[in-house]
Formats: sequence, structure tokens, C-alpha cells
Amino acid sequence: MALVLNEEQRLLKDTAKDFLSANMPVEALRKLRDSADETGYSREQWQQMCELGWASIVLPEEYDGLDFGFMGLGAIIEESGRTLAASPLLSTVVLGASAVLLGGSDAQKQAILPKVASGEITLALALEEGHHHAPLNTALRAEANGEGYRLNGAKSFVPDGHSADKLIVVARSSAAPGDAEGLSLFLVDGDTPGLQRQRRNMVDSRGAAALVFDNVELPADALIGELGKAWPILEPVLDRGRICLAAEMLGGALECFERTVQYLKERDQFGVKIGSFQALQHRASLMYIELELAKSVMFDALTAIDDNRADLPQLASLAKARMNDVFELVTNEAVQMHGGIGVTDELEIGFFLKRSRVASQLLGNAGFHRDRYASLCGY
Amino acid sequence: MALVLNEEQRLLKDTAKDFLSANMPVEALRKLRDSADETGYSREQWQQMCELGWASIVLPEEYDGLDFGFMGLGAIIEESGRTLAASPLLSTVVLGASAVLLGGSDAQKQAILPKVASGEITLALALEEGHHHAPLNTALRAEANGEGYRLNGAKSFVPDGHSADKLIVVARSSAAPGDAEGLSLFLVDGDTPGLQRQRRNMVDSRGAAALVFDNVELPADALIGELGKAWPILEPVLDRGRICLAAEMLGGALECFERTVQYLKERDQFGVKIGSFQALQHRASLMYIELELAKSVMFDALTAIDDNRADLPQLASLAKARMNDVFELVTNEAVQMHGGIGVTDELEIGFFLKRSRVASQLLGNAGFHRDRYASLCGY
Amino acid sequence: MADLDQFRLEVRQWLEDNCPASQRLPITREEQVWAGRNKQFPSADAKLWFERMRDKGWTVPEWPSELGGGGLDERQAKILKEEMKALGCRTPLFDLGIWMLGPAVLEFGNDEQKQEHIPKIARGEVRWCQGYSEPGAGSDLASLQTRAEDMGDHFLVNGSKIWTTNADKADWIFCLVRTDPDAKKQEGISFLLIDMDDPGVSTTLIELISGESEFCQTFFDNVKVPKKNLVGELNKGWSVAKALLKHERKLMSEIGGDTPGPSFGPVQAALEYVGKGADGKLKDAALRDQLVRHEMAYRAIGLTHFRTFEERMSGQADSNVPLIMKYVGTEEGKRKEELLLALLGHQALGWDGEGFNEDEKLTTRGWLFSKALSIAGGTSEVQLNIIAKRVLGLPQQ
Amino acid sequence: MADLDQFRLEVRQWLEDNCPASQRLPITREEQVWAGRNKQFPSADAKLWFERMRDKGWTVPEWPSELGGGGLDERQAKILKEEMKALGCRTPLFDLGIWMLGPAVLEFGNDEQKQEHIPKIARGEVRWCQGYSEPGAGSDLASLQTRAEDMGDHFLVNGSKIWTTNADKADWIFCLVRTDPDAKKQEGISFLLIDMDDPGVSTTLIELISGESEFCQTFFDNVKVPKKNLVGELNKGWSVAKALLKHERKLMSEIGGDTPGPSFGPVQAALEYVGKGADGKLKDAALRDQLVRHEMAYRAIGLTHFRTFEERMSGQADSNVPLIMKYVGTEEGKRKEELLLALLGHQALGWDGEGFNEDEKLTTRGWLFSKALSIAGGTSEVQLNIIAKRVLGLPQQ
Repeated sequence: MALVLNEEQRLLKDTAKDFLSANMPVEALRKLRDSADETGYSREQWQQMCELGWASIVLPEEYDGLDFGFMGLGAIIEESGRTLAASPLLSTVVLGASAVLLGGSDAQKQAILPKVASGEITLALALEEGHHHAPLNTALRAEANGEGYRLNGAKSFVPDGHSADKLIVVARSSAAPGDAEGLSLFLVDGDTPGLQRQRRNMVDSRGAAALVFDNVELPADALIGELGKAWPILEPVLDRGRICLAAEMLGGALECFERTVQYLKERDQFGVKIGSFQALQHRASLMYIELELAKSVMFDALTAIDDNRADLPQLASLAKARMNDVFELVTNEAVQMHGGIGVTDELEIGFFLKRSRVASQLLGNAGFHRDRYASLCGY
Repeated sequence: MALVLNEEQRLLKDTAKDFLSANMPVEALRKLRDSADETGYSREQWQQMCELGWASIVLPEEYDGLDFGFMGLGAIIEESGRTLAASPLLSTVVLGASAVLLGGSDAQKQAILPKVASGEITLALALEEGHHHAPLNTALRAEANGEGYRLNGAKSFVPDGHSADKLIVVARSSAAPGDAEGLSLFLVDGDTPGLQRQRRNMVDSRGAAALVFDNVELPADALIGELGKAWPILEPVLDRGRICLAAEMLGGALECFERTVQYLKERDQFGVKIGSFQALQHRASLMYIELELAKSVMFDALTAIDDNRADLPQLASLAKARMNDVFELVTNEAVQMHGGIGVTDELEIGFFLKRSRVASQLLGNAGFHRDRYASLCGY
Repeated sequence: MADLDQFRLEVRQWLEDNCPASQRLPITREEQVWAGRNKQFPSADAKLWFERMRDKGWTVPEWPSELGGGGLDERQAKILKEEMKALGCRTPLFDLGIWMLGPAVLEFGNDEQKQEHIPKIARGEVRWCQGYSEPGAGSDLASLQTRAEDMGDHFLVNGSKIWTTNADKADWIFCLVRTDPDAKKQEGISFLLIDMDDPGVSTTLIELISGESEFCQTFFDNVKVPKKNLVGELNKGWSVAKALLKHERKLMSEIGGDTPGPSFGPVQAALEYVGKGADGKLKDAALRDQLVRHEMAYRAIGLTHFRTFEERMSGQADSNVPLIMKYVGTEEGKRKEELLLALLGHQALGWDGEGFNEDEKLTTRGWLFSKALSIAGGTSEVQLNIIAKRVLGLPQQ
Repeated sequence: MADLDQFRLEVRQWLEDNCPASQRLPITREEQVWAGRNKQFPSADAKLWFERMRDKGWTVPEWPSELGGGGLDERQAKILKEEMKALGCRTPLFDLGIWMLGPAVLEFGNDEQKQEHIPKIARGEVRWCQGYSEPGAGSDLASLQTRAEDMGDHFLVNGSKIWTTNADKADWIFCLVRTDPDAKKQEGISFLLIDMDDPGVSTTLIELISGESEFCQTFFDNVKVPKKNLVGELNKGWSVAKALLKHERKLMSEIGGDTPGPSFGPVQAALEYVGKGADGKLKDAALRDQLVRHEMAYRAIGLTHFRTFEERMSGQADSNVPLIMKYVGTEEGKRKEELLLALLGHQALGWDGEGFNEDEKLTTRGWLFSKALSIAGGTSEVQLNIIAKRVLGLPQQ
């Protein structure tokens, strides 16, 4: 268990902080929103991130990766959460690349991962079909079709799904929704005939899409792993996503908290700084406590990935459930403590508030993960 | 809906307050505890209560009752909660007498109710068999036996069960535990052969017992209502008990809260009254708010009994769940805000803390009632 | 009591006869009829309904009839409210003048002011907005800086007010202004009525996290205001303001969570977006628990509203309970919005465009807007301070 | 690193060879070996184990060996701790002298004091208790009134101390006393060591809501205390006290909820008293949710303990994190007790006598006792004040 960053990782974190605050402050997200940007992030800045090695950091060296591990990537993602930097990092590197890495054939890895590392292609995981995160409920149908396969169905909420070059589609090739058996993963080009992608305008101003699969024909080599046996691949992929998303949320919560504490020190009311009011002091202290506990959880969760620990599922649910609660608490308190200005679009706190709730729903709300944690622990 | 007391009811409340503060302050409960009193309450004071009409207040006039209704009784019980007055009011008048009144034959009513009104006999409802309130899980067996019945089984937690002259026993004459069908009520003398009663020493210093039924033979007229059809009688009896118990808890919470506010005004720390600390002020205000909401709920719940309203079950669960939470909140805050002295046996706050948790478990914890309320509302 | 029952029957009959069917359907925000010099009516029925109610004086049932009101007492007004609710009759007229300024003028205004303003409000001829808060003042209302200089025959007003709801649509604004800069805080403040058409008055819209809003900032640049527009005594505006704040808190606690919102309530949303399992319980235990906690809290709050009314009626007025309603209404209102968001899941994450229906978008916007409820009209923190001080009598530092 | 691994192997071997089997079983409160002039040993094995550890100096592993300690560095001490845990070895000796006074004397005491007191503590020959709080002082420690008058060759001590844990069994007490009544608060306080056998020292037990307790009140009636028992400078006892308070808070956060308690943890209790349904989930959804929230919180707290250690080790010491541990440890500890109470239901409502087994009674008593945890050793409110001031740097009034 590593609960502190080593030299290398701290360096990565500092570099990320500098790059992000210089190039992708919250203001950048506002611009993307106000210009109704179609992609939902800046391709140019994504290229720069890739040049900084962020896309290759967790990939094995044989696929042009740096093999730095998730402790390092987590530190970068945490920083990206501080500025709400919009990028396909989570969908391409954490979810997409992990699916290929954990489930793909050598050929698939060779074909995909180096291009991910270089930033040549982006990926997205097409999973959700319902109102709430429920991977086992996948119903999108995959049938054998000569040598290959045919997909029919719809995905309701696919982050970066409209802009990704390739989609990793979770489909059901057998058994019924709710069953872990019978799930399959397919690699699908974004421009495959029969695939419609509709951009969705989300409250957090990030890019997402709804997908419709109408007799989408796929070659045999589009299948990732074994037919109907995707769950043992998909679950660890989702857990990586949950942990890295939680890292982003931690960054956002820390930034939101620090801005609020700063405001408490500056804002005058009734002739004194509002930060001198004990009720607000105690609430601020409680947030600090929650954030410190969350940091410890995040460190352990990230090492659990790097060390391939058996309790990765627990840690993923612990991290996601906790960050859902903490980010919600901190954003609510931040708005309230900022008072009137806190509910104006002019102040950036609102962007954190909006992102927090999208992130909460992504890959499982707190209830989902507490239920999962309890079941994993045998009660 | 009546959400305020009328003249008559206010008078009852004031009389009760005077009697209780004069004769049964919290100190009286301490004495009962320290003298390891076998009954768990003072029979003499119970007689006085009966002379004040508290045992007859909700009974119809035809059975020597005053027919004042539960709004009045609730007001008295609330006052009794303020001094933690130990008495068989709940077990005898609310639970016991209601069972006879709602389910009994004219003969049974004539035989029991006037004696309850006069204080001649006390009753207790023998229900609980498991670790948690679960009326439908009753397993104690009742078999036909010639003209009469035979009871076999055990009851784990029967308030005032050791001292009551007559027990109203919930037994299963058919179907399986968990089933609402097949429950029956029996009127059993406390000294019936085959019935063992073991006193239990509870944390709240009130009287309770565990009962063992070893081939207890009962005459035919011991049956209350129809065989196997007790649930429609038992449920409203329990709801009356839940609401009146909640009224007691409200009184205890109010007393605890007022003592704490008083302490906040008197106690010096760091050269000022601790009541001037904003963090404590806000916590006190939040308790006040919870208590005011609880008062409204209690009024409506008590009228729901008097008006035989169809939503009595909802109101009972609303009242009990809310008072469980509020009493727990207030007693915890009371101890914490009193500081060191708060955890000493010398201070009476501890008695409220202990009573609150016993009352919480009695007739259903907050989870039980939230679950019930949700189901009653169709979700 | 008998005449009250009689009154109830008459009211019911009149409503039956006079309220057009279309005006008995749930009202949308677009269909609200707001007062104003140039009123907009969403439909002929709405106009008819408004005019009939106006002519009865029932746009302001409890105001004196000689001033255009209905002249009803509190009991009768409650009966009217109940009967309108029973029939589903829409509120015929919306205006801050009805809810806030009117009561204040009736309490503090002189006859001339009553004659000039009350009938116009009753007839919906003028739309009012409120000018209390100022940029930088926040909860510390008394620290306001907008200056009204005594120029003999008029006041010269300079400064700006923020959170002036619907100021862009309003005809008049009632303001707190500083008339004595040397007096300390609460003193030296006066209550002034200003015609928005006066030269030097300008208004800009404020964008909220929930998108465009009805909140504005209003600027006063050398605005000349006649002396007769001063309500209450000079430098004694604070007492008028306090009286008004009570109305505002009452308003806030009544609208509670029910700001621009979807057509469904939490229970409906739960059944639709989560669904029930074989055991008849909501499929998601955590959401079910969150739902029932909210439903129980709302029921307790509703009962408390009734209780305060009954206490007033029975002369047992405990003036303290109303003090908690602003806090509980807005705080539980926020929880309701969080609950709806959680129930809708992915469908509550949309901002605009395809893929989200109106109700879903309203849920998202309503959730964001609800964050303002515990800030506007006295923050939750201020409410708790007030309870600690006035109700519990805890020592102040 | 290599020598550390080597050290680990040696420690493991030594423990294997020297720790009696009986001393590797979970310890009950009755089986704890407490220091003292007349020590009680629950068993011959306990005596043997104590003596072997004492002779290694491992009763106080990090203290200098020349003073009877083990002379280990922090890393080695941690290894010893880990190996003892792995083998289940019991703590051989319990004493406040080890946890609190010893470290203070080593930091502030003069050589004579170290020579006199440290070895006795290391060898468990003297049992210490603490005299900080006073009736009426509470969180405001610095307002203490116990007076120590300078009589030239000795101090004359008068006053009383409350919450003097186990004072009835202790041989010595370390106290904060006022040596300069005119100085303001923190100043004029000195740190004094007093022999409980001295004439004028008397102690009474305090009964808690959880029943009899180890807490006492200790009275000083004209007690003569030699000057050499003054630790640190005269009137500078506050700095000694603050250093000690850190140790106490650390102690409180470590014992957290685990005060006199039942043999089962929440999960075990849940399975035993609630049970699982067909779906493998705890039957009661509400209790299950309460349980998992606690389990997750405890895991986060445990990880944070590790993190603070690793931060120290890696020289990234963020001195702030330890400040939260007293608060989280005791507050979550209280939640754990409430949870156990809820899980056991009716079985957690007993006080004594028939019908409740030991574990059930310990649950009830432990729940009641836990209420003291967020009060003793710095209330939760004081902890939050400290975080706001020292960590967040929020302005003070």
C-alpha cells in the first residue's frame, strides 16, 4: 500500500498543475460551453496532453506506453478536476484503453494502444442504456452474422461518444438483462454504417452522445475477448474508471473547498469576516476532515489498481461512493457560503456544482456503490 | 384535523404537569432504580393517577370512562415523558385496554375495562419474541384444547409483563410466522399455571419481563375476537401504542432540550456563556425546528386516533419514526453540550438518553416505520 | 360558524359559475397573469377570470373593499382559498404588490398613499418589484449604500440594487435607501417608492447557474423622487422593511421547493424512473429511503403550516413557529430537488436540446435554482441566528 | 532496508520463542497488566511475558536503553508492533506513564527527573494518572484553580482535579497547577508530579451513565510537594501540557470507539442479530445501509492512520492530518456504538441480571461510555475550532 506520492509522481502532478492552470482554467470550459463547441473539448489541447505523455502513462512500454501506473495518472486527473479540464482522458485512456488492454488480442492491442498513446485516436465506452448506472442490464443485441456480428439497440448516455474515433460497445450476445453471463465487447468505428450518434448537451458542458445501432455489421475481429464472457473484463475496466473519476472529483472538491475558505477570509458581513463565524468554521472543518479521509481512500484505491489487488472492487466502490458524497457536500456548501454571488453564472463555483452531479451519476451513484460494497463484504 | 389543544385538554395537561413535577420528578425514577424496585413503578402513585382519571380518559362512558379522547391522553403522556414518570399507563390503558375495547366481547369489556378505569387491574401486551419489533413474526403457538386453548412458546420483551395482573398475549393459531393470517389474542391471568415471568432489568430502569408459556391452559372465553383474525385488531392497537409512546418521547425530548438550552445560558467557558457560541446556537436552533415539526405531527397523529381516520397507520409511522430520530438527536446533543457532567450518573440527562433508546426500539425503530410508511404510500 | 358555512356555499357557487373551465387546470408559469401597465393575458379565459375576480376584489381578498379589496376576514379568506383549491381555480393575478408592498402600505402608508397605490395593486394595474439587497451587502441588509439626498422638494437617489426580481418587467420599485449617512446602520434608512419610468433608472438581467433568471440589478443615477413617495417616517424605513421581510419569508417558505419545476412530484418520478420490484417496493433501496424521508418531512412541514394557522385562529398564537418556516421550507425544498435529480439519474443531467423532455430539463434547472432559496430572503444561517436569539434567547457575543 | 528485514526476522523469532501461547489470545480488560507498586498479574504466563518484554526494554520500545527502554527507532518500533500484531501478542504493560508522562519527562524533564522516573515507568514499577481538568473548567483547561504555593523548600498544593482516570489505583499523579495566580490564564501554570501517598491527597470514584467507571475526582488538601517534582520551568507548565495533550488526543483517536466493548464487531452482530435474506443481503435495508456507511468510514479512517505514518516516514509530514484523528475516531466511534445498539435491538436494552449475555451488556455499557469519548481529551467542538484556526487559518473573533 502506497499512501503518499513518490518523487516521480509528485513531479507529474506539478507539471500537470502548471499546464492546466496555464492552458485550461475553468474559463476554458466556459468558452467551450458558450461557443457550443461540437466536440466538447479542444482537440489541440488534447494533443498537448498526449505530448506530455498523459495518454501513454499507464500503458505498457511495448505499446509505446510509459508504464508509470495509476498513482501517477490519478495525480494528473486530480489536477484536471481542479480546473474542470474537458478532455477524453477518462473515456479514451482509462475506460477505452483498459478494455483493449485487459481483453483485447495482441493484434487489437497493437492496432489500438500505440495510437491512443500518440493521441491519434480517441475511444469511448458505450455502456449505459437506462436511467441509472446498471452494467448488467445491458440489452443491446449482438447476433452472429456469417463470420462477423450484427448489433441492434441503443445507448442512452455515452460520454465523448459523439467525438470518439472508435467505440467500445457493451452488447448482449446471450442470456437476459441482469445476467453477468452473455455480455460481449465490440470495437466499432465511429463512422460504421447503421450507427447514429446524437450529441447531448449536458449540464456540465462536457461532451456526450446517445447512440442508435441499426443493423450495424461488424467483422469477426471486432470482438474483444470471448463472446459472452466480457464481464470479467468489463468489471475491472469499470472499477478503473470509477477510481479515476473519483480522483477527478477529489480535485474538483479540493478546488471548490479552497476557493470557499478563501472567500470566508475575504468576505465582510456585519463588520467582520464571515470566516470568523463559528458555525461556518465548524462546517468548513468538517469539509476539511471529509476531504482528508477521501485523500487516503484515493491513494489506496489507485495503488489497488497498480498492485492488481483482489480488493480492487471494494476500493473502487469505497472511493466512488465517498467522492460522490464529499463532492456533493462541498459544492452545496460552496454555493451556500458564497451567498448570492454563489448562484450566479458569473462565479465559477456553479461549474463545479454541475460537474459534481454528472460525475455522481457516471459509473454508479453512492447508493449503487454502498450496496455493492456491502454485498462484496458478504452482507 | 385539530392541531391545537382545546380548553379542556389544556387543563388536563396543566394538571398533569403539576401532579407529575410535584410527585414524580426524574428523581423518583432514580429511587426506583437504586432501590431495585420489583414492580418498576409506584403502585401508590399509579392509584393517584387513576384517581385523576388518567386510566379512564379514553374509555367509553359505559365502562366508567371519561371518553375524553387521545388528544387529552396524549397531552398527559407528553407531560409524563418530561419527568420520565414510570407507570403502566402505556401497557395498561393504551395497549391493553385498546385490545379489549377494539376486539373484546361485551362480556370481556364489562369484566376488564371498568377495573382498568378504577386502577383495580393492570394489563400488558405480550408481543415481542425476537430482537426487533416484528408483530407478524409471532410464533408462540395456540392450539385448540377441548373447549379452550393451550399456549406454548416464549415472549422475550414485555414491558410491565412481570407486574401486570392480566396479559394480552399475541399467539399464532394457524399459518406461519410472517403471515398476518392466523394471529390470535388471548387474555391470560398473570398467575396462570405454566406461565413463568422473569423480570428483566432494563437500561431505562423501567419494568419489563420475559415470559415462558409451558402448556398454559386457557378457557374458551380467554380468546379476544375471532380465532386467527387478530391482525385487524392488533394493528390499530399497536398504532395507538406507537402514537402515545411518541407523545411520551416528545415530552422527554422537549424537557431534555429545555434543560440543555438553560445550561447553554448558564455555563461559562473561555470567559463567556457557551450559549454565545454560534456553532452551538445553530445546533440548538436545528433541535428547536425538529421539535416544532414533531409537535405538529403528534397533534395530527392523536386526532387521527380520535377521528378514526383511514390514514392512522401512516400517521403512527410518521410520528414514531420522527420521534425516534428527534429524541435520539436531542439526547445526544444534550449529553455533548453538557460536557463532562453530561456523562455522569449524577446529572439526570443520562436517564433521558437511556429512555430514548428503549422507546426507539419499542413498537418499531425508525427504519421499520419508514419502510412501513413507504409501503403504505405505495412505493 | 353557521354563516361561515353559508359563506362557503356562496363562494363555491360563485366559483362554479364564474371560473372558466380552462382556468381550473393546473397553471404553468407561462399562463400566470402578472400585474402591470401593459398586462399580457395568455388567453381570453384568463382575462375573463382575472376581471371577474378583480371586480369581486378577490385578487386581494383581505384588503378593505373601499380600496378595491374583498373585505374578507382571515377565516373567510381561508375558505375562499380552500374552495378555489378544491375547484382547482387558478390564482387570477400575480404581483409583489399583492404579497408585499400592499400589506406594508396598508400598515405604514398615509391615506394619500393608500388611495394612490392600493386600488392599482388590487386591480393589477401596476407591477411592483423590490429593491432591498445591494451588491456587497448580502445578509447584512442594513449596510446598504444607496443614497437618497434630501433636495427640499424631492430626494435625489444614487446607487444600485441587486436581486430586483422582474425589475425589467416592473412599473414601480419599493426600495430601502440611506437618507442619513451619519446615523448608524439600521437608523438613517428610509422606505421609498420609485417609478421605474423615471429618468436615471436602468435595469440589467442577472444570469444564474440555472440559466436566465427573473433576477436583475437596478441602477439609480441621479433619480428625482417626489417626497410623497416616502412610506413611513424619514429614517424609520427599517421598521417597514422588517414588516415586509416577514411577508417575504412567509412567501419563501410557501413557495419552498416549488420553483420552476417539473409536472411530476418525487413519488411519481420514483415510480416512473426507478420502478417497483416484485415486493411492491421501489427497486432502489437507497433512493426509496431518501424518498420516504423527504415525503415524511414534507408532511410534517405541511402540518406545521396548518398548526400555525390554527394557533392564530384559536388565539394561541405562538409567534415563534412561523420563524422556522422559511428555513424548513427552503432547506427541505433543496432536498426535494436533490432527490428528483437522483431519481431521474442520467435523464436529469441535460441542459438543453435533444434527448431530454421538458420535465427532465425543468428538473435540472429547478434543482439549480433551488440553491438560491436558502440564500434569498434571509439566508438559512441568518434564520438560525434569529431562532437562537429571539426564540431560545441564547446570549449574543 | 535490508537490516530492517533482518531486524524483522529477529523480532519474529524472539517473539515466537518468548511469548507464551496464552499471551497470544485476544486480551480482555481483566487480563491487562497495569503498572504499579503492587502489580496484579492475572496469570503466571502474563507475569512471565511482562518480565521478558521488560528485560528487552520493549515495554517502551522507543525509549533510550540506558533508561530501561528498547532504544528502537520509529521504523523498528513499527516492525515490532506489526510482528506482535501478526502473532497476536498481548500488550505486556499498560500505564499512562508509558503513553503520556514518560514522553513529557523525556522532552522536558532534567536528568535527575529522567533517572528517577523513566526507568520505573519502563519497568512498570509505578502507575501514573493524570490531573488536568477541574470541576467547572471543562474545555477551558487554562482556567484551572488548583493552587501550588511556593513555600521556599516545597510547594503547598490545594484544590481538586476531576476525570483523574484510575487515580484510585495510581501511585503518582502528574498535575497542572497554578503557581502564579496573578498571571493571566495560560501563564502562571506549572507542571507538577505528586506522590498519591503524600498526606492530604484523597480520591473518590465518579459514577458514569455507563455505571461504575475508572474516572475519579482527586482532592489536594495542603499537600507538600518537593520542588524537584516540578517538570519544566516554573509558570511554563502550559507548554508541557500542550505536548502531552497531543499524546492524549493521539491515544483517544487510537482507542476511538474501542472502549469496553463486546467481542463482536458490527458485521458479526448484524449477521447474528438481523441475519441475511435469500438475496444474501442483510434482511433490514435500513440497518444494512447504516452498517455499510460505518464500515466504509472506518476503512477510510484506518487508511488515514496509515497515511499519516507513511507521510512522516517519507518526510512529507503534513502535520495537519493528525489534528483530525481525535475528532473522526471518537465521532465515528459513537456512531459504531449506536449501530451496535440498533443491530442488537431489544437485546441491547438490558442493564444487568438475567436475559442478556455479557456481549449484550457490554454493548449497552459501551454505547453509553462512548458518549464520553467526544468530550474527554478535548471536545469535538474544540477539535473543530483548532482545525478552523490552525489548519484553515480562518479569522478569529
